[in-house]
Amino acid sequence: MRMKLRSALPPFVRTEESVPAMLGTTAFALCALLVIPTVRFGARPLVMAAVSVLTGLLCELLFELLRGHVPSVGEASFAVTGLVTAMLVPVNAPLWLPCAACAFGVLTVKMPFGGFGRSPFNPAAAGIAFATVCWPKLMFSYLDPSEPFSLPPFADAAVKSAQSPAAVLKSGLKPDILPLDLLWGTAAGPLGTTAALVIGACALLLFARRAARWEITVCFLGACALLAALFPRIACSPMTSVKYELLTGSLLFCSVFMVTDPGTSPHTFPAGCLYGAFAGAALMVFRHFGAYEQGACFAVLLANAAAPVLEYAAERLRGQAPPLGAAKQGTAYGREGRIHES
Amino acid sequence: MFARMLTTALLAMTAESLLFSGGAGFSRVLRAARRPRSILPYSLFVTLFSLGSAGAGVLLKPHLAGDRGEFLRPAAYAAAAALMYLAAAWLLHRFAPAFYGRNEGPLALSALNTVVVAMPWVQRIFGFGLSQTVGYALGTGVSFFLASLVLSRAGKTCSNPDMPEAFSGLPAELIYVGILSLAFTGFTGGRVF
Amino acid sequence: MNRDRLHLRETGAIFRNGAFFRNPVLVGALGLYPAAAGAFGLKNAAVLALLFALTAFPSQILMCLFGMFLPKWARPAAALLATAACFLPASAAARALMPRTVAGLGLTAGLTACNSVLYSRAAEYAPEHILPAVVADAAGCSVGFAGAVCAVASLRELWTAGGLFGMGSGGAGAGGDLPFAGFVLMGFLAAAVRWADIRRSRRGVLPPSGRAG
Amino acid sequence: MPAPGGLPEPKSFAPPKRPGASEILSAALRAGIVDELDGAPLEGKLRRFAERGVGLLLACAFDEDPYVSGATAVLRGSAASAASGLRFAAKACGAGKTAVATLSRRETAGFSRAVPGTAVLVAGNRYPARDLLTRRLRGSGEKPAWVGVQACVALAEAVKRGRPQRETVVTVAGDGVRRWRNFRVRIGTPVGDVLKAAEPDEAVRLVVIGSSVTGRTVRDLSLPVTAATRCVIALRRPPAERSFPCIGCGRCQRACPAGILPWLALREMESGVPDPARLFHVEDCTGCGACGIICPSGIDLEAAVRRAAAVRLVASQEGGDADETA
Repeated sequence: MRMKLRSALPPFVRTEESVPAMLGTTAFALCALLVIPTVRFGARPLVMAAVSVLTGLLCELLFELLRGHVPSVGEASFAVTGLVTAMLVPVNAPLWLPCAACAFGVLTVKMPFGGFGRSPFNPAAAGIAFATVCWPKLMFSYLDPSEPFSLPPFADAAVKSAQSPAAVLKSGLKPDILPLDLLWGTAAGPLGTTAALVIGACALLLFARRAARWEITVCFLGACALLAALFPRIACSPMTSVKYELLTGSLLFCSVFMVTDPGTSPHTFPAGCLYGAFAGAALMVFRHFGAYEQGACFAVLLANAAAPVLEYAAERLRGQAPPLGAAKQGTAYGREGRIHES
Repeated sequence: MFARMLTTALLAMTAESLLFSGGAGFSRVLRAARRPRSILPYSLFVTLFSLGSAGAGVLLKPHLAGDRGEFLRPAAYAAAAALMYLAAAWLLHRFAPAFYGRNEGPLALSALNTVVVAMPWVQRIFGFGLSQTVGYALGTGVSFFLASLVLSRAGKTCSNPDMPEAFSGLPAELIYVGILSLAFTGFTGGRVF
Repeated sequence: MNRDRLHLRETGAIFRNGAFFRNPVLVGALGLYPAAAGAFGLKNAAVLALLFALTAFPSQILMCLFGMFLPKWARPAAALLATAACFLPASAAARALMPRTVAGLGLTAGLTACNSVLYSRAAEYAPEHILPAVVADAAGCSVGFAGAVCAVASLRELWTAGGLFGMGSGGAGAGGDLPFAGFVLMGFLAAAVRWADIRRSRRGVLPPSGRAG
Repeated sequence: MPAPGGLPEPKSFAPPKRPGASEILSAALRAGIVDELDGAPLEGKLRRFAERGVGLLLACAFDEDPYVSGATAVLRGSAASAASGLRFAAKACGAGKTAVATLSRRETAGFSRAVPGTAVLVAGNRYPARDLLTRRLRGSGEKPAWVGVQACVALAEAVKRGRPQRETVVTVAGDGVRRWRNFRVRIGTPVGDVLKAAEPDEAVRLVVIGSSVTGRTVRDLSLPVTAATRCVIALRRPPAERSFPCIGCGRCQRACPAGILPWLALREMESGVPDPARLFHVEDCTGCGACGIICPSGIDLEAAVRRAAAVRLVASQEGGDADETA
């Protein structure tokens, strides 16, 4: 037997599912969201998603090159970032807008912190927030869905723009569309966030494949619904307010695809519940007092920043973590820890 | 009375968080975040000194009107803070030397900090009553505490083995703060407080 | 003569450290507020740098000469008073030079009176060191502060206005004048400084001047 | 499988007339029985059990790690002697109850048909089945202890007929061999011969013995098979070396049989200044390696937990000293 044997470390069996597989599930769900816009507007949504994903890939490779590493695709999280970014811009926005947002997210938020799983903020959320702050007009001028319109896939088109229901709510008026009609994705809004039913189906898929955690989404929506019922923005019954608030804007989309991002959300169950509720409350606060019609990305960023503190708070509630003052002991034993690590 | 105090506290907290996101007194917040133990005394000092400096601002305001006042105001506030610090440090140094020895740095820096934070605030609020002053001080302390808490937890993610060596530590923290202030920009929409 | 040359070499090292390798803003994380909130145009940055330099030299020298006579617990107050006092002529000069920019800066200009770089140097560094070192350090800090602030400001102005010194016409987008842009840019500049510092230590010239705090 | 020449034939001895505890122990000693679960001599193990006091003695008649099926085959082949050997072992260590833990209900049914009247437990095939079952039993107030089923069979042979342990069942598997099967192998046979009997192909790069999860690789195929060599696994290539940062999916936490939060231990250790108070029960890690298998990022979580346990130990010692001094 001429076998060149090598040695390796256990374990010698591994689970089939890997990080790329989980991200692939998410990316698949996001692509499912592209169907309805493609049917309605032609190939432009596909082009938008493609260019934004491509930008993410190029930015990642560029950063790796500057870092002196061999550029590698890694776990391909840029695909999810790019797709989410593309979903949150209007379909009639210029093509460079999602690219700029995705580039900001990858270059500023993701790579400097060491990539997916290390970055404390959701890159897509940061990119969209950046685009919102820099080009608010472009971000909030939506194509009027009333007349059928087929956009050119590449060129920028001058279109008749309409106010989205979220903007109408922000201005304190009642949208002229029934809440149930918001389910089918025919209202004006960001590219991938209007079809509530499809988003729900994607949510079920993600929860079933354990690519997202249900408790975060549930607590997020619960907090939003509660606040919407208690403090309606428009003069209507609490139920109507809840319907409008949950179905307008990018709330549902963020509750499924951005808040549940495993890299930036707390790991334990109670902390996840706290985190979801916090994010939902922050979102409603942004809707009431915020400056822009879409506050979801800012709320996600705030929640990401609060996540470690919430985790710590959850531990304190269960009486596991030491009080704040005891941090010194940790450093004292920390030297031992370094010895054991080295 | 108490309600007004609380409302002012809330107002101050939001304003402070915007200010921190805008960078005011940020060096001090970072300092506090580096050593989690010092967060509590730090916030305490900040509260007390804010109380003092707000009072000073109320007292000095009428004398510092007009262009000359505009010119003199920063120096006047700084001087007031310096005097307050002098008093506090002397008292502590005299009567509680151990406590003073433990919290020397925070004391001085928080005195400095309150000037930075107080000035814009006092500029805008006219006619501070006592309750509002107290509320403002409480709000400042609480928001300082929250900001330091968030940043102290953020420190762990800002230096990890996977990130580029050049970014670990302060650069990553600066970017972190930048994104945080971007999030707060969602409230103000392009205007700094 | 020989000793003087030695002094010069030391002061050169101190100056380099203050200006670059231990840049008060980018490595020391001090005086972040003006850099983040004020420096969104090259004019503002120039005014800030001018104010800083004009306040730095007299206050540092003052504290260097008289600081050691004070007890330790009183020094911070003295430093604060010194900077506040030295700030007045500086702001007068700045107002004489570019009145409109100073007025536009408003608050941020005034806060130079209690800039934490000046304060910490005046309270901790100046009283402990000899005059040439203190002067060199003040110069280094001024240059370092000016460099950081101007770099951040010019990048932001290029983003918002597309040109420098207010000559731009229409930049890439809004938002460059917001604090977050300042912080993010400072983060990248700090990373650049750290990178250079690491390179230097790799070449074995000096141990890296370490992280701040 | 035929034994290679040159292996000395161990000589048998007179079986004890009345098998009492001491006779069983001496028989186990003379037969040189080694438990395949941990490679420890059975006699010493039973003595330790007797000192510790064991309520329920379990015969491990299933293979928790993938690729391996030897114990199940043994149970099917010689159920009766396994049961009697378990009874002997229980008598030797004074365990009140005995039970045979099997892989599935089918195995249980077959076993009860062969040997009626023996308590049987179903362990299931979710790794790590043994630790999970132990935890469940402890939860229900039992004091369980494990012996391997092959050791039971060998013990029965030794006590009844005075035969020494001379054979063991080895599973040969992996993508590098054509015929996956269990061989009854003379102890001492070179690993290479066992592998050859299963017709390996040239592309084999990795030969693992002991276990597919916690085993070790061998490069020298002339190593002898021992009683603890439960399997010989030939792989074409090492397991994929993916390593990404932890993304916090929480799978390790669900997989851990000891209720540890491996991701938290990893993060605390990476932070350089681990806080012992946040390393929740890392000290009861059983070393099963389930967290490392399940981790989608391919992180060696077991090592992190081990380091964390060391830190925790030091911390508790220092804390104890502090209490003494205070």
